[in-house]
Amino acid sequence: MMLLLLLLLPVVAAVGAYFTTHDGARRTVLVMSAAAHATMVTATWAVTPAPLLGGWVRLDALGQLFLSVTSALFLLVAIHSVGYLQRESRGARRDSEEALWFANAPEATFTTCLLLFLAAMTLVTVSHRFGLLWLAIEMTTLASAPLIYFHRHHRSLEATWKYLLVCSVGIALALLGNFFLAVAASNHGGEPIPLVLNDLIERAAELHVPWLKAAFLLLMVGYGTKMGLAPLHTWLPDAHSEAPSVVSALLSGALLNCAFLGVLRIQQVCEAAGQGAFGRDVFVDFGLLSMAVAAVFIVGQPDYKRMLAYSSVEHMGLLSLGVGLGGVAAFGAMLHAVNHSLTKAMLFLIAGNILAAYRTKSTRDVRGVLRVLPMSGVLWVTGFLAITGSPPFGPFLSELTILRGALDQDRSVVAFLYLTFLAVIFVGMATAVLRMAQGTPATEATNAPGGEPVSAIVPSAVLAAIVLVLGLYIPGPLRDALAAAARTLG
Amino acid sequence: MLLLLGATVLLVASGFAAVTIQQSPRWCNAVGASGAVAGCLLGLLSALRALLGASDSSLRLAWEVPGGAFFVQMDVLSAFFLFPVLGLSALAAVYGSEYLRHYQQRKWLGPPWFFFNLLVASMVLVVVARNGVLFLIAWEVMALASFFLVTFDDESVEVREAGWTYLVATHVGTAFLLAFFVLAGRASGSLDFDRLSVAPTEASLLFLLAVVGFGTKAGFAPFHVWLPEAHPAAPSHVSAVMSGVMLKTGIYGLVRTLTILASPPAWWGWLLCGIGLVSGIGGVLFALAQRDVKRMLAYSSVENIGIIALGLGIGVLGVATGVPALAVLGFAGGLLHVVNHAVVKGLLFLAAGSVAHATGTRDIERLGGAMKRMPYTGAVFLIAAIAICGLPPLNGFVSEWLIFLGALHGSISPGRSAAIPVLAVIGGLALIGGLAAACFTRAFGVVFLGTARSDHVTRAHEPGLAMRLPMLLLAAGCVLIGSFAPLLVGGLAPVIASATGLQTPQVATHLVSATRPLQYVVWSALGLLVVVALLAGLRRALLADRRAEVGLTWDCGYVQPSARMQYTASSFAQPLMHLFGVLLQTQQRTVTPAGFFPRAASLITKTPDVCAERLYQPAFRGIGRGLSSLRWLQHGRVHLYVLYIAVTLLVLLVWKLG
Amino acid sequence: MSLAPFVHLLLALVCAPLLFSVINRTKAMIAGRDGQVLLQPYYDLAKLLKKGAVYSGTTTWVFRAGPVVGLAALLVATALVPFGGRAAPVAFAGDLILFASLLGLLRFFTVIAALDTGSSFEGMGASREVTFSALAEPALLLGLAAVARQTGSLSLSTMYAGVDLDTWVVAAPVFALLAGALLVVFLAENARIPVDDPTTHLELTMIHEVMVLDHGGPDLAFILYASALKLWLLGMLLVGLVVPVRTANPWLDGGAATAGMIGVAILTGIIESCMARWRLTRVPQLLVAASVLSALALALMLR
Amino acid sequence: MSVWVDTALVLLALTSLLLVASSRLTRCIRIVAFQGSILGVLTLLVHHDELVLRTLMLAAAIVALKGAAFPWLLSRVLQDADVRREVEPLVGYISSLLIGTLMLAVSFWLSARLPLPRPAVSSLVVPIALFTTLIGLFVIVTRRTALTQVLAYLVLENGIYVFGVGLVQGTPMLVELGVLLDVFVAVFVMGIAIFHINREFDHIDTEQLTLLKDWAE
Repeated sequence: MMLLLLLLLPVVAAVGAYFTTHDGARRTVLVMSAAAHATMVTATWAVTPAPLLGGWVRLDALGQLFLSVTSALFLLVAIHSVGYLQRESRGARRDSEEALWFANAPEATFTTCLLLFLAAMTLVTVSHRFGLLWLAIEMTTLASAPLIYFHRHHRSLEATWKYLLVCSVGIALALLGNFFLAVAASNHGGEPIPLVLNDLIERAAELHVPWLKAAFLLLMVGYGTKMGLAPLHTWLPDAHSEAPSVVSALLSGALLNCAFLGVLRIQQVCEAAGQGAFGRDVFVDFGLLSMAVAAVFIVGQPDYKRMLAYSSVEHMGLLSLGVGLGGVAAFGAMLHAVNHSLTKAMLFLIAGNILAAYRTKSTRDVRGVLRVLPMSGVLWVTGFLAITGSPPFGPFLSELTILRGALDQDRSVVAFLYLTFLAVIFVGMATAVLRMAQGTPATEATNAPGGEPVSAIVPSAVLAAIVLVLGLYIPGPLRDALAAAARTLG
Repeated sequence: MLLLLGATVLLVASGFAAVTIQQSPRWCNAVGASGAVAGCLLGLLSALRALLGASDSSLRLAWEVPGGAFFVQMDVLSAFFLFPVLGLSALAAVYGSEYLRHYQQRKWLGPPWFFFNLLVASMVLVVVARNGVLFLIAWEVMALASFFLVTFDDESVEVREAGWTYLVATHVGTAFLLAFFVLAGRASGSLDFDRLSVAPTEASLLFLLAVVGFGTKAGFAPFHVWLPEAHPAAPSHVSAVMSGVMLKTGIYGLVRTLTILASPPAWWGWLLCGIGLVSGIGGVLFALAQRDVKRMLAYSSVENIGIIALGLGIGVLGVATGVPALAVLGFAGGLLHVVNHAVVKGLLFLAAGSVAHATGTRDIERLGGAMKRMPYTGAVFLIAAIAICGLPPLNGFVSEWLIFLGALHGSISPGRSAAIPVLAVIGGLALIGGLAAACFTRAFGVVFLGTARSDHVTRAHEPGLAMRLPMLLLAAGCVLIGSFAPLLVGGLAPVIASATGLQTPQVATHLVSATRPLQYVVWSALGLLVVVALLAGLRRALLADRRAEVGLTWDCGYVQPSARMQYTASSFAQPLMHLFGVLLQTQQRTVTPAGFFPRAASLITKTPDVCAERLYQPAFRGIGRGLSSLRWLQHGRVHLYVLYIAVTLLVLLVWKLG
Repeated sequence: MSLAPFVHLLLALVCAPLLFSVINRTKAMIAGRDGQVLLQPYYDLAKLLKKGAVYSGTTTWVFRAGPVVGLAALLVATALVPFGGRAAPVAFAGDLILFASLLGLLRFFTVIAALDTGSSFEGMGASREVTFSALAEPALLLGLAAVARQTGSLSLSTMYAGVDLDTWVVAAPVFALLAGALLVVFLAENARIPVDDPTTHLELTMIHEVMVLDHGGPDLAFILYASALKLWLLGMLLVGLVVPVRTANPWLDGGAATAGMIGVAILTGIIESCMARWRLTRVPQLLVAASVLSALALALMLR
Repeated sequence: MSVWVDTALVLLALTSLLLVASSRLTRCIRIVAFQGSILGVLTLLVHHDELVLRTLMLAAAIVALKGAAFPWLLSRVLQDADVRREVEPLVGYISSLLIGTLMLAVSFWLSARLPLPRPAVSSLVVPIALFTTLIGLFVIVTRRTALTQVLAYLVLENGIYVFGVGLVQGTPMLVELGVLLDVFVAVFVMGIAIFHINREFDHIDTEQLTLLKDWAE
């Protein structure tokens, strides 16, 4: 029942928002529904909701983890976006990069899609039927595409197109993967196993291994595209750099996780079928490759939103590496998924503030953020330190745990590459971020409209606080949830 | 233990308080400084109790982070390192309370105080932490806090670049420490120090990791490149703390590592001696080449870290070859030099700071004659200079003497494996001593003596009491440590025991072989002072009823000597620069006078750090170039992106299923 | 505690200046002149002590402190040096380091006193002084370390007590090398030819002399006396090595040492009269060579 | 019956090859439409034994969507976008054909590597399905206009669908319809996107959609 509510609430709200004409009312709807969603999600920690549709829709540890992160992020982003939408004046506006005029998409559409996006992501986290999972992930694509095209100019359009095409192809492959899985499930006569996670795990022994492997690879590539693993990440920097910062925050913080969840599900089946090692190798390969590619593009990256996007590629690689190493590292990966979502979302929100004040995305033209926007500047530096895994912030612990996982298994080469990539990326980001934060601003580039509105600071500050706390203390329930999630990955 | 934790909390709290009330600079200053001082005093109290009681008090709480446990312990080693850390920090805080006041028009004073107190607190935690995760967190907080202090003046490009260098260096060093702790904790699955278990096959690897990781912080050559950048950039009281004690946390880490990795092979000692020689000689030579006084001091820190490394190296050799005398004397010298360098270098940075702050320049070629304007600062600088050159009767001499004595013990010990490096140490230490004398006569002479080379000095004035008092106290410290050396060295016994793994009584017996001669040293030092007094009296008596005229400096008959005719610092150092040109790679630009009516001739020399120029910058450039050569991957053609997907899929299918 | 050790102390304090005139007489003799009277240095000192003083307006108390501290350092050092094989009044393990450092202290103060005048000549001299002494330091200490290893003890007194004929027979080559090294150190540290020419009158070529240009009266007297003592002490280190007379009879040993001291002075005179000052750029080679000699001696011992 | 199934499958393969070889956009659209209707027929043929309402509905839906709706939508876009009606491939027609045949071989090889756990209605299902999928990918990669890419995406979908229809029994109705719906929405959104692209750039040549990149030639 609760799950049904969780799923329906955003949809209803979306419909409502679409037909609301008054801005204030619409924004209230947005925040209210987000808050309601969040409260319900919190409630699920107290009472585990009953499954729906005969087990197609249920909430397990993994799903609950990702659902909670998504919901919390969405609430904060919603709050932030209220201020954002107020700042985004209607009608024709000047583009910051090229001298062209453009309009924004109608706010109603934006809000509606935002809420539908939430609904789709919720569905992803709770669906245990593979077909349903696929539907949900495809829906996230379709719901988020209009969000990326919020600023109606050709760059965002190009980004949207690439996003659509690349992700659709990936998702299509994932569909093929689902069919392969079905074939694998219809082994030697008898009644084919229904494609529901628990059934598959129970009767994993009966699965037909070659088809299972093929299915795994297809799903890996398919959902991996959505997740942003190199070399399938190509849509990611474009979309993140052109979308409004609130959307980028959601894409990086929530959407990528959902795709990751899709991959984890099939890995769970592989584990159950005794093919865990096969899957883990693929995970490790993708992980290292993603970190390497991210390093290539982060060093000397002239556009700070793209830099953050590539950092997301890096961290998706980290997650996949952690899962691939298994054991302690799997726990680390789960923890890191949480840490990365919170930190990256915060960074994108702050990037939005900086962009609003300086009207440029070039790291070379932004100077002295700490002077022009003190709060944002502090949060910007904090976020940078957190995302690069400096103590005392959460990512440090998770990255340390993943390293322990690597060395526990004597994968010294992996550990070496891992540390090297982290160091290179740190240098790259440090160069850009410090250059932006410190120094004295160039005179003309500092029109902070009304300084720093509260709604633009509070969400990021909250996120920063959470990340800091997670670096010093991991609450018991969370730890149990993480452990449970890691256990399902063997 | 709780007392110490209370001190830490107090430090952090006062830091926060300083930020919250930064609207009024006076109160911000007062709260920050007094909080720092109070915290340091509390901490010193508990350290003192630990050192006198010599009973390890520890505290172990469960901590809900993977691999982490809040496990802190105060043993003699920690207590020993806490003394310089807290003492110098307190004095620096007092100094800073006046020093920072001159920024209050331009800047918020909250952040510097917050980060300063955070820095002190994290150093305390580093020294007492007994769990890998806790240690690493404290370690990195220390690095970050000091980074933000270094970039306090972030308006200037140099400071920003210095900060960048520092941040990158320390972060890379930490990466090595990550590997170190994880490897050490792998067997037992716990990162608590008392459960780190080391397989003999891995010991050497771990040692190398530790040398790089901790050496980067301590400033071992060739990992020292951040040091001459960062220390001049920071405000002077921060430079004093960074150079005086923050580097020493690296030494502490190394010593702690040695206690964890028992039974070192001899080549560890050789390695440490080698590093010590390179750092020592290289450091002092580069110091000799600098024009920026604080940069010069930073390089001199590299030199002294090298001396400490020599001491530790001899000690490790002693442990490895089973010559207790060697081990005891080496560690005694090294550890005592940790304290001495903290006092002396702290004093030097404070003095240099007040000069720079009074004259507005750090370029020694523009200074001169400051003695007349700033007698106190000049006097303490002279004391510090004598001490840091390891000359009697001050503290610097004692520690270098100990290391020398250890080396001599090694040289007369029958074995050969110990003798060879030890003799290298003797020669190297002698050379370092001579060069250091050159370096600091130059610094003191050119800055404080002669006549002013620019009107920077003529405007100079002695700083206020809050800045003068710490300097005087530190100067007193130089004298006191020098005079009570036998007592102190005797007191080191438990510390050395914990560092070498020998038994305390055994250590004590061997220490006697150092303390008894030390008494002679002290007596002769006292005798020296008496003789000085007598001679001074004699001289006064002789000149009592005679004419003492004041004239011009003898100038070979030249009538009007001007300040610009004085010997410059560069020309003073030139012969040595020339001798060691191969190491220094000094770059020179000369415009020689030519023709019958020559234009203004000029000579510009500059000695950038060789490691930075020849090692790191090329490496970084290479990496950058290599990475950017792969950027075509993201060419923007969407259909090729789809091709990536297809190819990946096919490759995987063929590779994994084929 | 017998009075014997103080004999040498007294002897050094009294006879040190004599060495100057010995050297001068030797040079004069070789040059076919009959040089100054033997007591000339004492007359000079007395005269200087009677004089008043002229100070440059540039100088501070550092300038006045220079000679005092320097002389004090040397007086203390005198108490550390054995008389031939005879123990010094103050002897303890590692006193050789104290000895070297006391010389360092003297140098330190001479140099800063010179810099205090702000004269370019004195700066030049100071620069040369620190350069050469930095190179001489390793030679001295390595040499002494070699003696220490040979005799297996760490105090100047016991070390030199151990240098007797038997040891010579065993380690003749080692001691020969060391003697060479110590001789170079002796010449360099005392600003003698071929490193420095005390009798030159051209500031540009001086090292030690130019540093004390501005000192006069009692200060100069202190300085002269200090340099005389320095000559004696370093000479005694050399003598203790090359005159291995170690009998039970103190008078015999003492006599031998004194004779050796005079011999060293004469040798210096001979060197000075048959050599010219080297170009300053070549001096370092000489000093490095000395260090090499010491190191070589050590290598021979480690063999 | 399997004869008819085979014929349908072969027809499918042929249409794919035809698509690769054909130069005019309108023609391409028609081909894809034809392919869609074949798919509908195929659905019937496969489930011939239990010709229940469910199957009929599904087949009808497929024909309606893939055979009618999409082509109509796309030709609408084509009319609005006054682009040249040529495909302008990056790889020539002949070589495309050759590559196509190569892919046919590859897909047969792959299907040989994957022994079916239970016999399918036809041995051709897997190879043809894979082949169609590959062709879809190939066309996306080698054709320039956004329109052709959408068409190719449809072909890709068709291939996958063939696979599903041919092998997978007992897929719940909900899922199948959901899939269809999803594809529909996807194509619809893409159509809109193309419409916007055309309005912004006056062309739908994705070769020129390369402003966002990290590499300056």
